[in-house]
Amino acid sequence: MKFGVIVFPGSNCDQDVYYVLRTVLDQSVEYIWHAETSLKGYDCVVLPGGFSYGDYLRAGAIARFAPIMSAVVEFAQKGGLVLGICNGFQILLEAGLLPGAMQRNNCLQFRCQDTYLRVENNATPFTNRFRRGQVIKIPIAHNEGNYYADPETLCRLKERGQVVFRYCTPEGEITLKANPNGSLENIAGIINEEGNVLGLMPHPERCAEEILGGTDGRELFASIIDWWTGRRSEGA
Amino acid sequence: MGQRYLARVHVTLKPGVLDPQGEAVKQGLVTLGYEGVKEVRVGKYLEVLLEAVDTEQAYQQVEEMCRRLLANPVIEKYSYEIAKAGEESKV
Amino acid sequence: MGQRYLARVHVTLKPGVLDPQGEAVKQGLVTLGYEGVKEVRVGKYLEVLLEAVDTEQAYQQVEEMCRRLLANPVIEKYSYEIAKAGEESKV
Amino acid sequence: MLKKPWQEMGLTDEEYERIVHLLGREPNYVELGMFAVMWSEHCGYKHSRPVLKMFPTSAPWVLQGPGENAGIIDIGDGLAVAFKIESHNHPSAIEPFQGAATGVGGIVRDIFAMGARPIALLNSLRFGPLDNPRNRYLLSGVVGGISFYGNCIGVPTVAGEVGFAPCYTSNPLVNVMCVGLIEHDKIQRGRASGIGNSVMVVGARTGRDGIHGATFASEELNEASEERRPSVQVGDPFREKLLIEACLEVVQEDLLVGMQDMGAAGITSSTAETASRAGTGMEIDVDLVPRREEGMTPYEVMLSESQERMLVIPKKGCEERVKEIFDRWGLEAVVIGRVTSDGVLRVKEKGRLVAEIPVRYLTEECPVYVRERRKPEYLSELWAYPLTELPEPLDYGEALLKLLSSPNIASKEWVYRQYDYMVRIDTVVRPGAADAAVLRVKGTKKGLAVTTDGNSRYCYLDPETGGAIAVAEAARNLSCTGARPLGLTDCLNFGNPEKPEVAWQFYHCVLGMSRACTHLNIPVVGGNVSFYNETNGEAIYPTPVVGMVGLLENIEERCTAGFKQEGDLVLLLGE
Ligand SMILES: Nc1ncnc2c1ncn2[C@@H]1O[C@H](COP(=O)(O)OP(=O)(O)O)[C@@H](O)[C@H]1O
Repeated sequence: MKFGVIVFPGSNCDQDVYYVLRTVLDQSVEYIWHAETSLKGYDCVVLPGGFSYGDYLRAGAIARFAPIMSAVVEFAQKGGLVLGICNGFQILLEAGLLPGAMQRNNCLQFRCQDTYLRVENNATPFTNRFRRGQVIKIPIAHNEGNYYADPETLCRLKERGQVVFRYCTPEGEITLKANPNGSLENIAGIINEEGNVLGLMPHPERCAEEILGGTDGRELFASIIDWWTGRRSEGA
Repeated sequence: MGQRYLARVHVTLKPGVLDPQGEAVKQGLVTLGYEGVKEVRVGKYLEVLLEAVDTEQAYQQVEEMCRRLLANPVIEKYSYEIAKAGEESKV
Repeated sequence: MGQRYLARVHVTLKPGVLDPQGEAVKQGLVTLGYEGVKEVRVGKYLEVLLEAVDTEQAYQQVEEMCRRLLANPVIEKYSYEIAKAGEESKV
Repeated sequence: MLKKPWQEMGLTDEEYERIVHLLGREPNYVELGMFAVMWSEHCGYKHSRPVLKMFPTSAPWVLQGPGENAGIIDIGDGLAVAFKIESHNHPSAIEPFQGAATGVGGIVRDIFAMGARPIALLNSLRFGPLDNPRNRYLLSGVVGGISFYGNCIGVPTVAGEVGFAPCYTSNPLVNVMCVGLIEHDKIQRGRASGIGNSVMVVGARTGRDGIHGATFASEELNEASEERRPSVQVGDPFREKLLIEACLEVVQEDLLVGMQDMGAAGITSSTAETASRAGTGMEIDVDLVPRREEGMTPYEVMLSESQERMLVIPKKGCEERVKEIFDRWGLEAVVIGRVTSDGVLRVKEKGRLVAEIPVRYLTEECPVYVRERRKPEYLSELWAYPLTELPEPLDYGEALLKLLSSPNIASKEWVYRQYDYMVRIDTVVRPGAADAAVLRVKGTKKGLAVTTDGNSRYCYLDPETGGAIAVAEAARNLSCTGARPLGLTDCLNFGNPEKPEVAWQFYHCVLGMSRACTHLNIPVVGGNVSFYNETNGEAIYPTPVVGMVGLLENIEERCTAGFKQEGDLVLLLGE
């Protein structure tokens, strides 16, 4: 399986995702420059965290028009796996590949901390290694992670199991206190209707090794690999 | 080519969308002693200086820019005025 | 108490002060094909709804608010218009 | 009485005489401006140089001592660490958010100017008490600015300290340290060697930012400083991020003979310093410098402190490749002149010579002052204080709670949770987990421990002992994580050095630090001096801040603070 990590001007977690995929998970992975126009040969594309175009105007607003984004849209429409982490999630929202919008954290400050997440949907290519309802620990680091969607959109998201992660207490309760940024219904990550595009604010690449204090993030990447391998053997 | 125009664009949150920043500014003002302040909403104000063949094209382009980039239609609305550069009445 | 007023405040960077955000938006617009865009400056737009005994007090308070909190006088300048709430001409 | 032009620029009458004597003529306005910034304390260290000589600066593992953009120490395996600390106190007092942000930008450029990849940021902050709203505003602005800039460029802010005392009310301190990682054979130097080589500016365009920022940093603050406010610059971390990547790519391809950041005094200092280190001269044409604003004079171009710019001297024939790389990152790279053999810095505009100064005059001929030193009066009184007569607390529990609730001691989480301390996925010991942060070095078993420390109350009470304590505390913080301290960078924040009492404090602090360094065998490889931290004649406490880097040969042997398990034995070491 082959991964691609898109490098936008201002991406700053591109090397981290690359390291985890290559060194920790021993996968084939390449950087994809934002000015490229094709994703031929890739099986999963990651939009990494960072501050693409400085997050100026709105996070992700300018990056969504990078030449590579047309290819990402097409890739997603054809069923390719797309993972947007933090700024990558924001770009996917701006590009319309996922519904809703991001606002500034309600504390109006950047927040860097560990968060607990409840896995609400494990029937996705990105979460099949988790149990439904499992509580995992993945850190966040962002200024604009306050997810918003209008009531109808929210309703649809819930009906179709598109809410994949919610911020929770270590015990798995969804409380106001466990919500680090004011996000609607503690939403931390969502998937598209077709189930091949995931966006989440927490950084799984930051907890993929024991030495960094946890490996829950590794399981997310491992899920993708398992899913891919499984699909391939089914097809074979 | 063409004429220079100055577009003044206002991007504000849609009614009903929470505005944490506006809320914080309001709190700040009340704390400073301005108890008469009832509500504050914070938006963006952009000045775009552009060249266009005529007024019509300028309007059309600015409308497009707002829709495509300057505002996020999920949470924001926009409005603008356009004047020939140099002729705009200074606020 | 008093009357309700709506103040619309524009806070913009002083001329000569670097505006990285405006620069990035300009580049973004040019990349989108709006080659006529010559310059973009990004500022803030605030709507402050306040109660005051009369127009004069409203003006005086808004002037003060701008100076003390809404604008950072080191790098920004401000301007405002005030109208009786409900009477302001909608942009 | 009207001030003379050189006085306006911060030069004394004697210094002006010296310039006339050196040049053998009166300097023109551009030249005068260039002298003023180069001979400011900020660039010229005219009040501190002789004292700084006391620091021990060598050890077998030192690859680069003081004098370059940053010091470098060897950590084995062909790897080295570049680090430096710098102050941005005065700009932050005027505009805390942008002042602190551009402080981060400046120190990061110092690190990648050496060719090193910035891997960590630290900061040491001082404010007045938090019951004053202005101090709260300064604190939140400074922390916000560091968060804004550091997070955006993707360099984790992994450690630091925050302290509060009344003396910092009008003089907050913002000291920022950056640590970078580099392979030995990639180390760059700020040298303009190779006669005929091109000289390029890369990065942001030049605007009218911060003209006279360097002299501004070397003055006391007073009401009139408010008027100088436009000299505060705005940072563009997005551009800095691109600049880091482009510069490191150019280094990887081995295209340069020299590189230097443009900090204080912009083009003037970067051209003069690179030429001075190589013993060459330079000819530059201000018309070629990309501008952000129209109608800038040669004076403004030469003195502008616009951020996110670097000076690079490519190898012959590599100009086009350098341009290509910068272009790919969306940045400009423009040839503005060339290296010459005669040791003179020549500045041209429209073919006309607008400045012509032997480089040496700007750098080496900067006057050095050894001021009178006098022990401050307050000390005899304090030293005579009968400590034994202090009453015992009535309730120790209450006293403990009171201590813990002091902002000086209380948790600093509200600061560091605004910093991205995890990006680059190397932060193995995070802020809050120990008194030093530990970073792994990918691809090795090694770890780096980093810390900043200083205690100005001790230095106020006894500068020499206080200085020694700062060094010892930093070393202890490192060794508690399991690291061996390898090198030190310092930021010396003091009042007006022209006052004998301040000169005395300064001398004794440095003496104490030097003794501790010698004793512990920790070389000083770089640092920064910030004088004139005074408002209306009131100086801050003497505040030397120590930044230290240590090495863990095996990161698995690291240790964090805090009890691990019930039943574990607790021992007290030391006296
Ligand atoms: N300005 C700061 N930036 C980043 N981290 C900080 C800052 N201030 C304090 N910290 C972190 O908070 C923790 C506690 O700091 P502090 O209370 O100063 O401890 P100590 O005085 O015992 O060294 C340390 O991990 C330190 O690195």
